[in-house]
Amino acid sequence: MPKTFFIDTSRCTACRGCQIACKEWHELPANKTTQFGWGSHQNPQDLNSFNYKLVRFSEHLDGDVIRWNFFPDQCRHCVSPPCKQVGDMTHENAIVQDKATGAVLFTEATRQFSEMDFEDIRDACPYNIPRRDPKTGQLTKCTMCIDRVRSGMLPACVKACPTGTMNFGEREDMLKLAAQRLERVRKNFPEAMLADPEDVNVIFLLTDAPENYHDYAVASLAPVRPMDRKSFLAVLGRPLRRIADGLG
Amino acid sequence: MTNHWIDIKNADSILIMGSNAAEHHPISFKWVLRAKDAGATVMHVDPKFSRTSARSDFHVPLRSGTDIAFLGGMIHYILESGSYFKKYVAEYTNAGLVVGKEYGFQDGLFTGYDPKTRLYDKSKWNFELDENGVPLRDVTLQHPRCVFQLMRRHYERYSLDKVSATTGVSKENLRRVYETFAATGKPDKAGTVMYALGWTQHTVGVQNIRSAAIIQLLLGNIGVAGGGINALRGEPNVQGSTDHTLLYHIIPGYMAMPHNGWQTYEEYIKANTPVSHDPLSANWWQHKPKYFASLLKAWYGENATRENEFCYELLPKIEKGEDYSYMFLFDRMYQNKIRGGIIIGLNPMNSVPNTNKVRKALDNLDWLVTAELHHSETTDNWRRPGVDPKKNKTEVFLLPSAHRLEKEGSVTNSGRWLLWHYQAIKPGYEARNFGQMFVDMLNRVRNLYAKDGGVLPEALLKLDWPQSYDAEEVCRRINGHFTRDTEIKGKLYKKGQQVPSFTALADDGSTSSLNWLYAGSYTEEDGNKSKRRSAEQTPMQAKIGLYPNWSWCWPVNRRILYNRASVDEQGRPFNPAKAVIEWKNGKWVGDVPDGGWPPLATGKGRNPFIMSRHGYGQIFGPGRQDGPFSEHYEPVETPVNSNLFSGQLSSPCYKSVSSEMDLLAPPADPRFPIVLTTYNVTEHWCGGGETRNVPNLLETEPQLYVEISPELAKEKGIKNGEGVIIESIRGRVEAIAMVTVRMRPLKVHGRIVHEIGMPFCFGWTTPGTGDSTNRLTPSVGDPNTTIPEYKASCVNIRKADKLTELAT
Amino acid sequence: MHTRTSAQLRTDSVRSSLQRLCQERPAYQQLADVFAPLLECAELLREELAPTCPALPPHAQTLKGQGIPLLIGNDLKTWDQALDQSLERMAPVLETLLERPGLEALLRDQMQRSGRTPADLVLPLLQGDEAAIKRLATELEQDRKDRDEPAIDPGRLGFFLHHVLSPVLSTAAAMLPEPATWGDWKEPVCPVCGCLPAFASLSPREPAHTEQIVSGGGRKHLHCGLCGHHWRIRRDACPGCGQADSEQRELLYAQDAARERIEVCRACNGYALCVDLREYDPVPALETVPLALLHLDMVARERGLRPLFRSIWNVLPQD
Amino acid sequence: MQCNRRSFLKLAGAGAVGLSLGQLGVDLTPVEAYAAQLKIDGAKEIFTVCPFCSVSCNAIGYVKDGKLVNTEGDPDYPVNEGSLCAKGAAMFTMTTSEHRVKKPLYRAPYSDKWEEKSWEWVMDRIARRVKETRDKDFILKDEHGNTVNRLESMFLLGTSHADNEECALAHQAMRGLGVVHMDHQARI
Repeated sequence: MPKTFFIDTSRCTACRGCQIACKEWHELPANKTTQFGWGSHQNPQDLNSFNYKLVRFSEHLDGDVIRWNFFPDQCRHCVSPPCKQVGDMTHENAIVQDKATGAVLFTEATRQFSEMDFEDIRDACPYNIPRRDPKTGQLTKCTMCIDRVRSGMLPACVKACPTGTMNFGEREDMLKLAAQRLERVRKNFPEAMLADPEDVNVIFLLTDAPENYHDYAVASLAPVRPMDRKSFLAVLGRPLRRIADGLG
Repeated sequence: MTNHWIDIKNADSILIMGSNAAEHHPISFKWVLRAKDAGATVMHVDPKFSRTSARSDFHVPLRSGTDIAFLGGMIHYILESGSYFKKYVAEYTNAGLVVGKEYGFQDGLFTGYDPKTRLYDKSKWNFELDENGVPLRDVTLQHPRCVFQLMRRHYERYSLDKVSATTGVSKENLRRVYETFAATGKPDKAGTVMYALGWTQHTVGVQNIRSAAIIQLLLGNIGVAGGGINALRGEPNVQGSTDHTLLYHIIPGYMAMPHNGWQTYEEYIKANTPVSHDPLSANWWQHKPKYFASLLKAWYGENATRENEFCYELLPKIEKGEDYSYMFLFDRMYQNKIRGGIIIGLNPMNSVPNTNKVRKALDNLDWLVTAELHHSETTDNWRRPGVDPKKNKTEVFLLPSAHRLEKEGSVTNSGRWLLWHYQAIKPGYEARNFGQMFVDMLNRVRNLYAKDGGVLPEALLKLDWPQSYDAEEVCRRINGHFTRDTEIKGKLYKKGQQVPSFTALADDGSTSSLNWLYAGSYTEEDGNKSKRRSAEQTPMQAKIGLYPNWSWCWPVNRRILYNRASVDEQGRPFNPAKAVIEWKNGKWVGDVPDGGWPPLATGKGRNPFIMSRHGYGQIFGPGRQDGPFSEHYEPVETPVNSNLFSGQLSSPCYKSVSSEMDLLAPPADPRFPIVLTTYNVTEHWCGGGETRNVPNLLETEPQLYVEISPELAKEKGIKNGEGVIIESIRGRVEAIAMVTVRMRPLKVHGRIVHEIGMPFCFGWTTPGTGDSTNRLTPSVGDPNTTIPEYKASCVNIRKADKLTELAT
Repeated sequence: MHTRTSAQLRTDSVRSSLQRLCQERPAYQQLADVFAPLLECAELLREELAPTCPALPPHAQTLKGQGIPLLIGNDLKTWDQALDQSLERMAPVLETLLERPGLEALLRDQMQRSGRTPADLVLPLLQGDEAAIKRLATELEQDRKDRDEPAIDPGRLGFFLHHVLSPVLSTAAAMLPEPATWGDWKEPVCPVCGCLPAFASLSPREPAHTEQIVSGGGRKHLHCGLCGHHWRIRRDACPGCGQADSEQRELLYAQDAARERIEVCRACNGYALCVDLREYDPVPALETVPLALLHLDMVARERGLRPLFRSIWNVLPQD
Repeated sequence: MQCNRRSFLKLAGAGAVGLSLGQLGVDLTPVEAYAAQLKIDGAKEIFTVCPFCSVSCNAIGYVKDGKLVNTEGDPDYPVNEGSLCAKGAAMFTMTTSEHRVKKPLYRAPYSDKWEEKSWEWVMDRIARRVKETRDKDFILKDEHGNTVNRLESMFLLGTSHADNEECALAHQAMRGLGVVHMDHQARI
C-alpha cells in the first residue's frame, strides 16, 4: 500500500514551516537569494538542489476580489513515474520506486546521468520537479523523508506544518481525507478540485484554477514540448494505464 | 486587552483593524478562526491585503490614517439606525451625564484650545455637578447637553459620502462593515475589536482607540465574553514592561510620575487621588495613596517612614508638561544635551523615525552601554556606512545578554496573564541576564557613593536594593509583604509575610509592594501563582474558555475587565449562553467580578466601571489631551490639502520636534504624492536583529522590498523586481519593487491616491539586505502617548539608476 | 468537539504492530508469538461486541469531583451477556497461554452451582477485592483436583478474568466522548474502571478545528490497563506523586528511539513509560505498547527505579 | 456498594496479581540482552514561554547535557494548546545562532574596532561613567527653587524583552539615579 501526501492548500498560510523543516532535516545549506530582478515573497525563486520543497506564491484579481494562492510544491511521487521510465532507458534503477511506500527516489547512481539525460528526465516530469546538483551531478528532489518514513515517522515537512495543510498516511486514508475536505471547501469555493489524484501520491487540494497557482500545478498544464523518443514513450504509458484502471 | 486570547472565540463579529493578526499573532488567529467556524463574521480593514485578509470573510482596504473617519461613520450609523444597546448605554455609560455649558466644538476644535501651547484647557469639558458634587444625569438621554446628544451632534457629520471620500473605502464596503458589526448591539451578541500598531502609530492613535471604545460601549460589548477592545500587543513582554514601567511618565501600577509641582508627598496624594461623591461609584483610585505608599516602601525599605514621607523627596521630579520620550530624547541628544545612557534589547537606529537624524544624534554621546544577543545597527552605529569611526567620540560597551530560555522569570501576556518561564539552559558564552546587569551596575555605583560621596548619595544609598539578582525574590517583592505584624480579616500576618491582595495594602507604611496590580500574585497561601498550571474550571467557566486556575492575571485574577457590565441590575447575565459572571444564591459565580458588591438592584451595588471616577463607561472622555470625542484629522503628512470634516487639517495637538533635520512635507506636496505605510514581515522579528542572523529565514525574505500596486508601477514605469528609490523629505531608501494587486489604488477626494508599504526589518549590519526604512518616517507623535506616526507619511518613488544598499 | 476521542484514534492492527516490532527488534519474536493470539483474539472480540455492547452510564460530576471512578458501585450485570461471550471467546487462548486447559469449564460449572454469572466472577477485579479472587481459586481447587488438572493459582485466575473483562469494558469505554474539559480528574487510576494505567502517551498531531493552525499534539494521557480508556493528565507533573519541579523529572530513552521514553521522577523514585504518538506513523495498536516497551522496563529496573504502575510487564523475575 | 476508591490501589494492575511473565514460561533472555546493550540518553523537559509576540505561547524545551536539543508547543497551555507558529518553531534555531555576542565588548572613543573585555572591567568602568555623569549633571532644584532631584543627561531605553522582575528593578534603579529619560518599545 503506497503512502500518500494530502496537501490542503485551503489551509496554507505560506508560513514556510515545511520549506524550512525540509532544509533542516536534509541539512541543506541556505541559498543566497535576492529580491533584485524577482520581487516576490517566493524565495528562493524555484526548486533547486538545496530546496526540495518550495512554497510558491501567486496572486491575481478576480473582479474586485484579491486571490492570493499558496502552493507548497514538491515531487508528486507519481504512481507510475515518467522520470523513472526515462531514466531506466539510460541507467536502469538509478531512479527507484520503493515498493513499500511508493516513494520515487533518486539514488546516488543518478550521478551517472549526463546533463542531456537529466534534461530528458526533467522534461518527462509533468510537474517540472527534478533538479541536478551542478557540483556532484546528483539528481535531487523530495525524498519523502524515506529514512524517517521507514522507521515509522512522518516526513519532516508534515511534522512541521502548523496549519493542517500537510498530511501524510496510507493512500486510502488520504483519499478519504481529501474527499472530505473537498466537500467542505466546495461550500466556499465551488470550483475547488483535487490535482491528478489518480496519478500521483502527492495530492493537492486547490480552491482556485490550477493555473492560478503555478505553471505545473497539474499535469495537463505542462507545456507540450517537441518530444524525443524517450519522453514520448514515457508519457505514452500514462493514458494507457488510466484506461486500464478504468476497465479494471 | 480587556479580555484575553481565548475569549476571542466567543465573538459573533470580529473587526480586525490596524492589525495583521494572522501573520504577527498567528496563534491568536486560531481563536479568531474558531469563532469563524462557529458562525462569526471576520472583517479585516487594512490598507494592505495580507494573509489576515485572505482568511477573513472580507477585506476592506482603506487609506492609512483615516480610521477615525471610518469609525466615526460607524458611530453615526449605530446612532441613526438605533442599533445601540439602549439599556446598557443609559445605565452603564456616561451617555446620560450632563456636560458643562462651557463645552463646545467648532470647526474641528473643542473649546479651551490655546494655539500657542497647542494644548486644551480640559476644565472646559467638565461634567455639571449637583449640590452634592454628583454629576447631573438624564437617563432618558434627552438633555441637550447630555453626552448622548452631544455625541449625536458630533458624529452627524460623518456621512457615508464624506467617510468614503476621505478613507477611499467604497460606500458599499462601509455599509457592509457597519451593518455587520452594529448587529452585535443586541444583548446576546458580542463583537470584538482587535487592533495593534496600525492604530497606535498615528498622531491620532489614542483617538483611534477611543473611537472603538465609543462603539463598543454603544453596542454593549465591553465586559462581556467575546467583546472588548483587544490590543494585540506586539513585543514579547510589552504588557509586563509597561506594567512595570520602563517609561518616563508613570511609575509602576499606572500612577503619575511626580513632577516639580508636587513638592511633597501630601501634594502628590492630593493631586492624584480622585474624589467621588456618588455612593454608587466605587471610584477605585481613591485607594491610590495605599498603592503609592507601598511602592515607596518597596523602593526604600526601612528607610521609608511616614515621618519622612516615605522618602518622597528623594524621587526625581519631572518638569510639569515636559516630554521625556524617545522622540524628545533623541532630539536633545541631537542638540548635545545628553551625555550617556543605556540601550538594551532595542534597536532604535533602525526602529525610530527619521533614522538619519537619530543615528547622527547617537554620535554625540560620551558613552553608551548596550546589551544584546547580536550586533545591531545601534551597537555598531559608530562604524555605520559613510562615517569615519576615527571621528566618533563615543565610548561604547556591548554586553552579551541572555535570552528567554537562558533565564527564569515571569512575563505578562496580552491578556494580562502572568507566566513563569523556567531557565532551560545556562546562558551561552559569557552572556548574563538584564537583572544581573542592573543589580551589579547599581551596586557598584552605590559602593562608589558610599566610599567617595557625591551628589545626593542618599537617593541611591537608601534604596532597598538586592545584593544579587534572584528573579523569584524580586517576584516576591513585586507582590509585596507586611512590614510589621498585621491582622487582615481576622488572620494574623507576621512581619515579612506576603500580602494576600491589594486590598491589604495600606498607606501607613505597614505594607510594601513594587506594583499594587500584581499584589495577590505571590502569596503566603498559594506561592508564586504565575507557576499555576491547573486546567480546573467550572462548567460555566468552561463554556467561555475561562481558566481561573491557570497562572494568575491582574487585577485579582479577573480575566474579563468591567465584567459587571455583562449583567443587568439583578446580576443576571445579558447573554446567559456565554455568561461571564452571575449573581447566584447571594454570591457571584464565574469570573472574579469587578468588586464583590452585590448587584445594583440591591442598592448596595456599584456602577460597573469601577476605575473611572463616576463609575460609568466613558463615551465622553474628558481626560485625553486632544478632545473628549474622537475627530478625524489628516496625518501630519497627507496627500490631501483639506479635511472634509472641518477646517482643521491635522491634529491641533500632535507632538513634534524641530531640528533642521526634522522636515515635514506640506499637505498635498506634489513632490511626495504617495502614502507610505510600514509594517513587519512574518519571517523576521521587528527590527530583524535576531532573524536576519538565521540563514534559512534570511533565504526566505532576503531583502528590503516595497509593495506597490500594478497601477502605480505602470504610472512610474517600474517593473517587478527592479531597484527603486523611495524618498521622503527626510531621506531616501533603496528597495526592490514588489508589484502586487494586494495594494489597491484608492479614490480619495475624488482622485486616485496611491499607497505603498514597506517592512522595516533590514539594516546595514546584514550586508546587501538594505537599510532602515525609518529614514523616511517623521518624528511627529500622538499628543497623549508620543507614539510616532510610522503608519502614514508622504513619499515618492522612482526607478533607481544604481543600488548601493542592496545586493544585486 | 475539537479533541480526539478514543474511538477516533486510528491505530494499526495488532498483527501488523507486532510484525513491525519484530522487524525492528527481533529480540521480541518469542514474546510476540506468545502474546499475539491473546491480543488478536481480544481485538477481534471487541469488534464483534461493538454493535451490541451496552454503553457506560454517565459519570456523575459529584463522584468525579471526589475522585470516584465511574464504575464504582456498578455490579456489571448490564454486561453479563457480553461477558459471557467474552468468556467463551477468550477462554481458549487464555487456557493455552496459562497452560490451564479446562479453566473455562471449571468456571462455568462453578457458576452453575452457585447461581453466579460472569459479572459476579469479574467483579472483584473492579472492587480491588484480591481476597475474593483467592477465595474463588480455592473454590475451584476442589473441582480441579477431581478432574486432575493443574493447580489454579490466584495469579493465573486473576489474569484470566482480567482478560475476560477487559475486551468488554474496552468496547464500552471506546464509546465515551472525550470530556469537554480536563483537569478535573487527578487520581492516578482510571476514571472509568479504577484500574491502574499501563502506560502514558503523548497525543498525535490533529488536523482539526480551524483552517489555519493545528494542535501540535503532545497532550499527555494515561492508558488504563484494564478498559483501555485514556484520560488526560498534566504534561509537566509526575503521574504518580504530582511533583512538577522539572529538575526532579528526567526522561530516559534509547539513543535511536527517543519516541519511547522512561519518565523518571526523582522525588518518588518512580517511573512510567511514555510513547510519543506524534512520532509514529502508523500508530501501533495501543494494547501492544506495554509489551513492546518491556526492554525499557528492564532498563528502568536495572537503574533501581520503581514502576509507578505495576503490571505483568514490569513485574520482573527478580521481584 | 461498600466500595471505597482507595481499595482499588491495592489491586495493582488487576491482571497481574502475583503473576509474572516468568511464570508463563516466556524466555525473556533475548529482550534482556537487547535491553542491556542499549545506549540510554537522558533529557529534561523545561517549561518556558516563546520569546516573540505577546500571545506568549508556552513551550517545552528538551535539554540534554545542559544543551537545548528541541522545542515544542506546550499542549497544556490553554492558549496555544501545543501549537507554535513558524517563528515560534524556529525558536530552537535562533538560540543556536553562531552570530551571538559572546563576550563583553568595548569600543574606545575614536577606535575602529571592538575589544573583548572581562565583565569585571566593563561593569567597573560603566559604574564610574554613570557616577561621573550623575555627579556632573544632577539637578537638585529647578529655576524656581523647587526640589527636582533629576538627572536629565543620562537615559535608559529598553526593553520589552526583559522579564517583569528585570523591568521592576530597572525602573527602581533609574529612579534611584534620578533618570527621567526612560522609554522602550511600548511607545513604538
